[in-house]
This record gives sequence, C-alpha cells and structure tokens, in this order.
Amino acid sequence: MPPIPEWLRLRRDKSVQPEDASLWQKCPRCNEMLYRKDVAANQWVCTRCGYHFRMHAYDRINALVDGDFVEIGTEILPGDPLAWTDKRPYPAKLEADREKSKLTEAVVTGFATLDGFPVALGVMDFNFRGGTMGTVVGERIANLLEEARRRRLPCIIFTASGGARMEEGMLALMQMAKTTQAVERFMENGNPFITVLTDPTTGGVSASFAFQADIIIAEAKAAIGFAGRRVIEQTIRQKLPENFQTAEFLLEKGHIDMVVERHDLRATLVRMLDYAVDRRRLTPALKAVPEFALQ
Amino acid sequence: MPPIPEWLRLRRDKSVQPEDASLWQKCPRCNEMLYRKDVAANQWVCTRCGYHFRMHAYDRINALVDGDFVEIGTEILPGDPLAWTDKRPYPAKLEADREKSKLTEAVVTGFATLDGFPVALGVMDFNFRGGTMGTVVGERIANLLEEARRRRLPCIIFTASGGARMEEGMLALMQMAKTTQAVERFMENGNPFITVLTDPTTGGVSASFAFQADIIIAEAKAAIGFAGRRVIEQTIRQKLPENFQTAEFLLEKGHIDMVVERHDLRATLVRMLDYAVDRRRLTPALKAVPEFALQ
Amino acid sequence: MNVIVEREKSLVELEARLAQLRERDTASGELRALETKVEELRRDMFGRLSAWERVNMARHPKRPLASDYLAALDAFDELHGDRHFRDDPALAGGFAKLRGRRVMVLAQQKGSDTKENVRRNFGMVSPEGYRKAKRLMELASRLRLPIVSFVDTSGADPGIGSEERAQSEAIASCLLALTRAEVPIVATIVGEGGSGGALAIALADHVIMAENAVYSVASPEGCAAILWGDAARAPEAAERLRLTSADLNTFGIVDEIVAEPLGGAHRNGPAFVQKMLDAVDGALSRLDGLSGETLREARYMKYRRIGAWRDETGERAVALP
Amino acid sequence: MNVIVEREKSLVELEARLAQLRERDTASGELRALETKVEELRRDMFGRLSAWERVNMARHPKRPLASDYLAALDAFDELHGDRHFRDDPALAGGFAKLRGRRVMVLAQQKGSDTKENVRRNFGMVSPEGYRKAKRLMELASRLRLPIVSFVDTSGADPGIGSEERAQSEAIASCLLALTRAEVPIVATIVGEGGSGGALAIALADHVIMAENAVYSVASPEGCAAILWGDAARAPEAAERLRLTSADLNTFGIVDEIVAEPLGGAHRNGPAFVQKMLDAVDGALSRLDGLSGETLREARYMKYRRIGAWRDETGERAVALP
Ligand SMILES: [Zn+2]
Ligand SMILES: [Zn+2]
Repeated sequence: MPPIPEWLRLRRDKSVQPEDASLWQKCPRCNEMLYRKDVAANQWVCTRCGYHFRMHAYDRINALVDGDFVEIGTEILPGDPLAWTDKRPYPAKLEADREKSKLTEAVVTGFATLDGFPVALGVMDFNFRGGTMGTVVGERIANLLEEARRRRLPCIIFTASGGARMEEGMLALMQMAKTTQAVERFMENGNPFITVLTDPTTGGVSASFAFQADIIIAEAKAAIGFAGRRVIEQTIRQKLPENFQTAEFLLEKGHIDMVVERHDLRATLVRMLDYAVDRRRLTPALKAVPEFALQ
Repeated sequence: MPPIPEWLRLRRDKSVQPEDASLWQKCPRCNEMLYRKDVAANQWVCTRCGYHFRMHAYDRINALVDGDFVEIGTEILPGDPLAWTDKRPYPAKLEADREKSKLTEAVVTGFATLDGFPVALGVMDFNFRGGTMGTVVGERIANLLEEARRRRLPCIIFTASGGARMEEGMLALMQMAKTTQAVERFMENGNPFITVLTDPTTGGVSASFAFQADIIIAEAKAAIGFAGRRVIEQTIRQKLPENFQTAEFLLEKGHIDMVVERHDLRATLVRMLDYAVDRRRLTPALKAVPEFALQ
Repeated sequence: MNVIVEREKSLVELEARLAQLRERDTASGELRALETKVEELRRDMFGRLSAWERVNMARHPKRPLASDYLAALDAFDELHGDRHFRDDPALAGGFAKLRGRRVMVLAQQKGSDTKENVRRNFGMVSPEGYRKAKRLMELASRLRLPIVSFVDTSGADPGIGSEERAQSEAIASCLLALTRAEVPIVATIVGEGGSGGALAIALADHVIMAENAVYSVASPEGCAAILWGDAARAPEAAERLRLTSADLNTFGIVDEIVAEPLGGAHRNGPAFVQKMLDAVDGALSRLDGLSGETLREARYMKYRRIGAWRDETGERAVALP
Repeated sequence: MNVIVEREKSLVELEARLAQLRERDTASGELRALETKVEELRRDMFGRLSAWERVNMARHPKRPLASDYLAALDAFDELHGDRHFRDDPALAGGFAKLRGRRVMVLAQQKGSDTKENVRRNFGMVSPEGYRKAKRLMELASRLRLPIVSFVDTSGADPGIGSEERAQSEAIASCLLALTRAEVPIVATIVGEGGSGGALAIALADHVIMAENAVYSVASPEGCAAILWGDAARAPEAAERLRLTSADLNTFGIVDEIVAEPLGGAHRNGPAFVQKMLDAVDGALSRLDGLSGETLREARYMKYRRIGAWRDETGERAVALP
C-alpha cells in the first residue's frame, strides 16, 4: 500500500466534547432531562421522543464512516478580507468559535469509506459561525469536489447553514458560484453527488450546492428554505404555519428525494451508493485499500 | 443554379377555394356578414372585429412565404392499417376530406424563404380529419425535420390538431415518439425549431413536437391544451371559465413564449429567425439561391 | 361492472364445491369429473378473449398493480418529487435492484383500495409526476442505470390543475428525455396503457406487454362517445382500436408478450409478476453493454419505422413488420 | 426616505434661479457666479459618496431601470414563461440586438411607478422567473447567442409561494445553467445587486458595474438588524459590507466600472444607458470567437480564485488580485 500523501492528515475516531458540556441536557421537545452521555451515544437523538439535536461534524463523521476519516482542507483557514468589526472584530469571533466548537471552520472535508464504499465526505457544522459560508467553506467544498472528481469517488455533503457569511461580504456570496462550478465539473464523470440537508439549511448554501445534488436527502424535521423564517414573517406580516419549511413539508412539495431519521442515515446512504456507484469500477485491490489512499 | 431534385415538386402560389365556398361568411364573434373575398384577402381575420377564422394550410403558406413553396412529402399517403370502419370506412372519410379540403393529408410540409431566410415549413390543417396525427402526419413531420437538419435550415411548424388519429389506433400514438425523436436529432445542430400553435392544438400533437420547440408562439385566442375542454368538464362536472386553455391564459401560466395576432405572425417569425439564425452561415451565393435548392 | 369479474362469479359455487370435495377425497370419480368440468368452463370462459374482455381483464380489481411489481424487486428505494412543485403519488420512481441488476424504475400506481386510489389519483399522472419521471430519466442516464417502466394508467390526469401546469409540456419533455437517454430502456405494459399518458414513460428500446394488458390511443369509452355519441358501445370500439398485445406485436409496437395463466394474471399474481420481471431481466441482458450511441440510433430507427402508409401508386411503401 | 433625493431638494431652488437667469442673459457675472456655486455645491454633495449614499443612489427613484436598458437596445423581443407554472414579470428575458449583435438578454425589472412595481413585485424574482431565466440561458447556449444580464433587485422574492415552489432550487439551477453555458456571458450590475437573487443571473465571464450601483451579500438594513437588532444602523452596515463598485473591483468580483455623471446616472439617464451598452459591446467583442470550452475553463478559474484565506502559518495563501 503506497504511503498516504503528505498533505493528507489522518484523524482516527476524533470525538469532541464542547467545553461547556454539562452532565445533563434538556430536550426542547419533550422537556425530559437527559443524561448527556446517553444522548451522545444515541447520535444526539432524544432517547425519549426522538428529537434530533444538532450534531457536531466529528460526531456525525464518527457515526457514519467505517473507520478512518482522512481529513483534507485544514490548511485553508479564514482571513479577514473586509477588516470586519461589529460588536467584536471578525477574527475574535472566529477565535471564539474555534474554541467553542473545536473546529477550524464551518465545514469538515475528507475521505472515508462507508460500508466499503470510498467516498468524499463533507460535513458542515452549525456550531461554527452558524454554518455560514465564507471563503473557507467555499474553498474546502470546491477542493473536496475536485479531489473526488480526480479520484472518481462519489461525494456526499451534509449541509447546515444560515447562509452566506456576512463578515466576508461579497467574497462569501461568490462561494455560491465557486461551489456550483465545482459541482458541475464533478458531475461530468458519472459519479453521484448526494447532499444530506440537516437543520438548518438556508440561504446561499441552500441556493447552491445543497439543491444541485443528484440525490437530496433531508434529515427528519430539519428546517430548510431560501429565506429565513423571520424574514418571511416580516414580509408577509403574519405567522407561518408550524410545518412550513420543514423537511416533511418539502417532501410533499416535491423539493427533495426523501426524509430520513438520523438513525437510518448511514444505511440509507450505503443503499444509495450501492445503487448509484458502479462497483465494477473498483478493482479487487481497491476494495481492500481505499482508493483515495492510492492517490 | 443546380436543378431542383426530382423528388421536389414546385407549387407556386397555390390558393385554395373549398368547394362549398359561398359568397358570404358570418363572423361567429361579432355576427357581421362578411364578404368572403374580403376575409380571404385579410388572412381570414374578420375585417370588423379581428376574429381569427381557422385558415387553410395553403392560404397560410401563401401569406407567409416570399415566393415559391417547394412541397415535399406528398408521396406519403394514408393507408388503412386497422381496416377501420365506424359510420363509414376510414378510406371513405379520407376521400371525403381530400375532396373537401384539397389536401392530401392533415399537414403540408416543404421549403420556402421568409424574408430571405430559407426555412423548412410545416403547416397543419384542421380541415383534414380535424388535424389529427396519423402515420402520414408523423412521417411528414419527421421527414421535414430530418431534411431541415441535413440542410442546416431552421424549422417552423404550425400546429392545428385534435390529437392522435383514432382510425389508425396505436400506430397514430407512436407518431408522438417518431416526431419527438426527429425533433431531438434536429436540435443537435444549433438551428432553431419554432412552433406556432393555432386553433386548436391538443392531445398527441400538443404533447409532442408542439411543446418541444425552442420558441413557442401561439396565435391569438387559439385553444391549446392536452385534454379537450369537453373531457375536462366531464371529469370535474362543472363549466370551465371562458379563457381556460386560450393562448392568453397559457401565456400568463408561462407555457408559451408569446401570443401573436395573425397579421403580425410573418413579421414576428422573421424577427425570430433574425435573432436565432447565424446569417454568417449563409454564403452570399446561398442568400440569392435558397440553400434547399442546392441539395 | 367488470365483465370478467361477473363471469368469475359463476365459477365461485363450482370452485367452492371442488374445494369441499378435495378436502374429503383426493381421487374420487366425482372430484375428477368436477375438475374436468371446471377446467372446461374456464377454458370456454377465458380461452379466447375479445378485445373488450381483455380491457376488463386489464382493469380487473385483483390484477397485479405496479406496487406488486415494485414489491417483488430485490430492492426498491423511492425517490420523490419534481424539485419544483409537488411529489405526485400517481407515479413512483426510484432506484431498484432487479435480479441483482441496478436500475431506475418508473411506475404508474393505481391504488388497491378506494383510499389509496384517491391518494394516487387512480394512477392518472399530473405534470409533476411526469417531471419527476423526466428528472429520474436524466439521472439514470447520467449514472448509466437502465430505465425500467411499469405502465398502468387510464391516461394522463385531465384536471384543471394539470392543464394549468402544462400537462402537454410535461409529457413532451418525458418523451424527449427518453429519446436522449444513453442507457437501455425497457417498458412493460402491465395493465392499462392509456394513450400519451402511458407512452410518456414507454418510449423504449424494448416494450414488453402482459398478454391481457391493453394499450390504446384512446379509451374504448371515449372512442365510442366520439364516434357514436354512446359510451355504451365501448366493446365495439375496443374491437376496432386493435389494442391487444397480439395486435400491437403485429404492428411492431410491442416487442414481446408475456403469457398469462388461463383466467388472467390475477389467478396467480406473484408468479406472473416474477415471469414479467424475468422478461425484463432477459431484455436488459440483451441490451447490456451497448453504447449510448448505439442504443439511441436503434431507438431512433425503431420508432422511425412504425406506421403504415401508401405511396401515390397506391401500394404500401412502408410495410408492417 | 432617500438621502440623495433629500439632498437634491436643496439644489432645486438654486437650479430654478439658474434657469431663470439663463433665459434672460447668457453671460452675466451673476449667472457665471451662480453656475460656479451650483457646480461647487454639486461637487461637495456628490463628489465623494459614502457606501450608504451609493445605496441610496442605487435606489434613486429616477435611476435608469432595466426597462430603460431594454428600450435602448437596437431591438428586443421578450420571451415569456418557465413552461411550467407562470410568467414572472419581475424578470424579463428575450432575444435582443445590441450594437448589431444578436444576444439573449435577462433583466430584473423594478417598476417605474407603484402599479408597475406591484405587478413586477418590486423586481424581486420568484422561482418561475429564475426558471424562465434558466430556460433562456440553455436556449442561448444551444443557439450560440451571448448572454447579457441587467441586475437590479433588492433580492429574490422571500414570499410563501416562492418557498413552496423551491426558490433555492431555482437559483441553484440558474447558477448551474450559467456554469454550463457555452457562450460568452456579460453581467451588468446597474442598480441594486441583492445577494443570491442577483448572482443567479450574474455568474459571468465579465461583470460590469455602474459606479454607484451596489452589490451586497445582504441588504444593509437586514445586516444591521442581524448585527445590532436595529435596521436604522443600515448606513454603518453599508460601510462595513464593502458593497461599492470600487470595493468589488478590488476583490476581483467586478471586472469593469462604468463611471456615472456627477450626481448619479439619472442626471443623464439616456447617455448613461448608452455608455453601459457600449461597455457591454466592448466586453462581448473581446469574448467573441472564444470556444465554449475556453470560456467555461476561464469562467471556472475566475470564480475558483475569488476569496481570501490564510494557511496555517498565518500568511495569506490566496491573495486578493
Ligand atoms: Zn425528547
Ligand atoms: Zn367579427
């Protein structure tokens, strides 16, 4: 087996406990006080009512992949091109989010196998700047798609985003164009692009790669839309119905392929790969050794 | 100029007067008694209220083309594959329609120039079996598109049809597939396909080449839809609003590019050709001699 | 009133009797005599069906539905929605495994009871259903998955909403998508094949038809209403429309017929469904490995040839196959 | 309240006086003195505009609208509809001739009065509008016509209907269509460029911006509301967002700026419109004759480079242009 290239750094079963982690967590739906470890062990699904808590990117990755996750893109870090300050300077906000989330930015990208299928995997995280897309998110997503294309791997991206990142102004908006172009080029080689929309997916992420995928899966109860709920309510000057912009609402309206409970996600993704990926392309050797490791 | 090939027969300014032509014609909208010659001279538009009478294919061609119309496809004539009889045998119906309409089938196809632009032109006629599409209509339309493709000409088709021709059963339905494939192949070479939907355009014609065009123009007030008005009323058991399935209704609903009055059709088509056809492809010689005559 | 269902009622008593006898005795003379009689009756009743009888067979309430075919696949995962407006339950589509083969499946879905039928609009597809189908055809072509369709519809939905949302354009776009698809396409007509609404998912490299399915340019009732102003003359219209599998095979419109058990597919639904899936698998095997270009060219020529017309000398220029 | 309009009011009296003097006398000392004064005032007022002032300039009620650009083309024939659901008057598209060149034009249309604004939804485009745009982008690519867009919108429509009909998907599909287009694309930001709703028709080979137009990731009001819970702090937000033509040119997002007359484009609308069309024509001339492949590759690289990030050593790895 050839050595893993220099620029690929290995992370094995990285599990994250936020600093402010307390022992107990209250479920916002059923109000049950839950033992935090139990919830974590249950993929952050309420053990009583099935409520889906937002999930940390690494927790998600751990729950999905067979073994190793080879992360790429960590050398791409946010700048401060607008020298932005509001209540605090942008760099200070970034630093705080890094501390809080243990993430270097709002998306984690890399390679892994799912039930033996090598995939390029991107997971956004709402804990970092509300999952907003600035240059780094655009850059890492575009890189991921480009590397997936080069290695002829399917690509799966979990979205969670409040939209474009205001603190990077129009440079953030342009990431919609950058990621779109990467998606389009990726699609040329006949491998599937799958997105999993998690709570919440809105704005610039929703209006670019999230809705450009071949297969669009939404996690149960996730809020998904273009405009935020508040903006719409201000525009129409009335309350929106409860189910508006939920995954289930979108399924009925034909926007997405399916709604899946978190516990079924891995199995569903593996089935999708099994349908959409031509296994004959993988030589016996590559089945044992993840293709991405061969460069 | 090379000789016109054997299989092309020239028709020059062929004008048709149906046998039952009387001197006067009543306008169904304004009830005015109109002198038939005046109406004919006015492209079968009521000289008082602008009502559009249904128009004979050759009258339409005369009103459109610069000079000659080179008809093709007249050797393709209807058979009777189902040995169909209802009140009368199918061949007798065909014979009666031939007499009445002076047409060999429900579509006339050929080549002409419009303000100097060589085009492949098809015109359907409701006077022949209600413009229904049987094998001959499918065959002539497919031929027209194939010849237009071979000669790199734009293609314009005027539709008027009650749908697929029942008397040819499933052979008629299959013409939807045949014409679709010809449209798709035609589109490969970058010339525009334009349809003009005239009253009425429904059923199998509507659900195939009529709505597959690059530019879809509807003649003012034309009735256009998939299901016939009567079928829908029977299904929903109530009267439909007056404007339902009109050209104007479809424009609002986004189905078509524009609604054009008959008197503006020629000018509109010429403008469309001027936008959509690359004149540089036409050499100076070809500008004088219609390209189609060169084989 | 379904003429086949009515006829079956007359057999019910005899069959009950037969079952009774069989319980008591497995080889008595009486049993054998009755068995022979039932068999003969059955042959009389179903041995040679008219076009109208086949229409009723195709609409038989116990006939296997698209959902039965989907359930019999190795695996099926439904993909929903047109991405714009609505998910149409009248047309199901998604990834499937068929005899181990990865395919994209499209199926017109009638319901098996009233509630289900209302939800699925009696299998009459709306523009959203056709747009979902088109999306999945394009996805299949991109991922190089063969397309398999199950046709069972009285026709495309003729409602106000469907007209408002451009039913014609939706069907026309499906036809274009199937024309463009660079993968094998196998269509099966398993029940009713109602006009353009059926063809929209049945333009295919290989068309398989259940023996007693029907596939028609217009419904017999509609045809009779137009011709004679009398929908009751539907049996006569059915005869004239040449809508049976044998007729359509002669015309080159249907490539293969899957025989049904005496009395219709519903006499042994599961076995018939398997037989149909075998036929699909066989067709896919034969189309396997052909390039997109080859498939498209053959598809073009196939439909280019269908039809019958004369030239000016009065002779038939393009013959029936 | 538009700060530019308010400011212009203070000039009205002086200008009336100036006109009066000019009528009586063409060279008096008083006239020349007043002319100088007005000129100086104007320079003071409009010579160096803040970001917020430019926002108000971009929203000025007399600013040339997309309809003015369309009217100034050699010819324009509108093509309507998304082919599925509705024709959206907030986005006009169609064939045009621009300096003799055949092009496909897309334009976000605000109205020039209240009635027109209601009809055109204040230039806020619905999914149907973006789907029409996508259709016309694909048609342009097929017919090999360059695409020219005029951007002027506060943003994509945020209504219930637009969400129900998948606004995100509509914008995302426009972006894909522009990525795929095998023809030159020139976008002009002529008024307000509101976020993703603007970008949907502005992913281009060459982006031209009117000097006082603005193009922003979020509206200053929305940004202020989010940051400080106070929309009144919009001027401050405008400054931070770096939404002016000069800023965006520095970032490599805007390729060319068309200068406006002192006081804004509306001071001489027709001349400014012509100047903008000249710039478009110039850009198209430069893109003329490039292959689809070349265009797409250059477009890819253009957007691939936009952004600013650091590597782990703390230094900027991808520099601003
Ligand atoms: Zn709970
Ligand atoms: Zn009249």
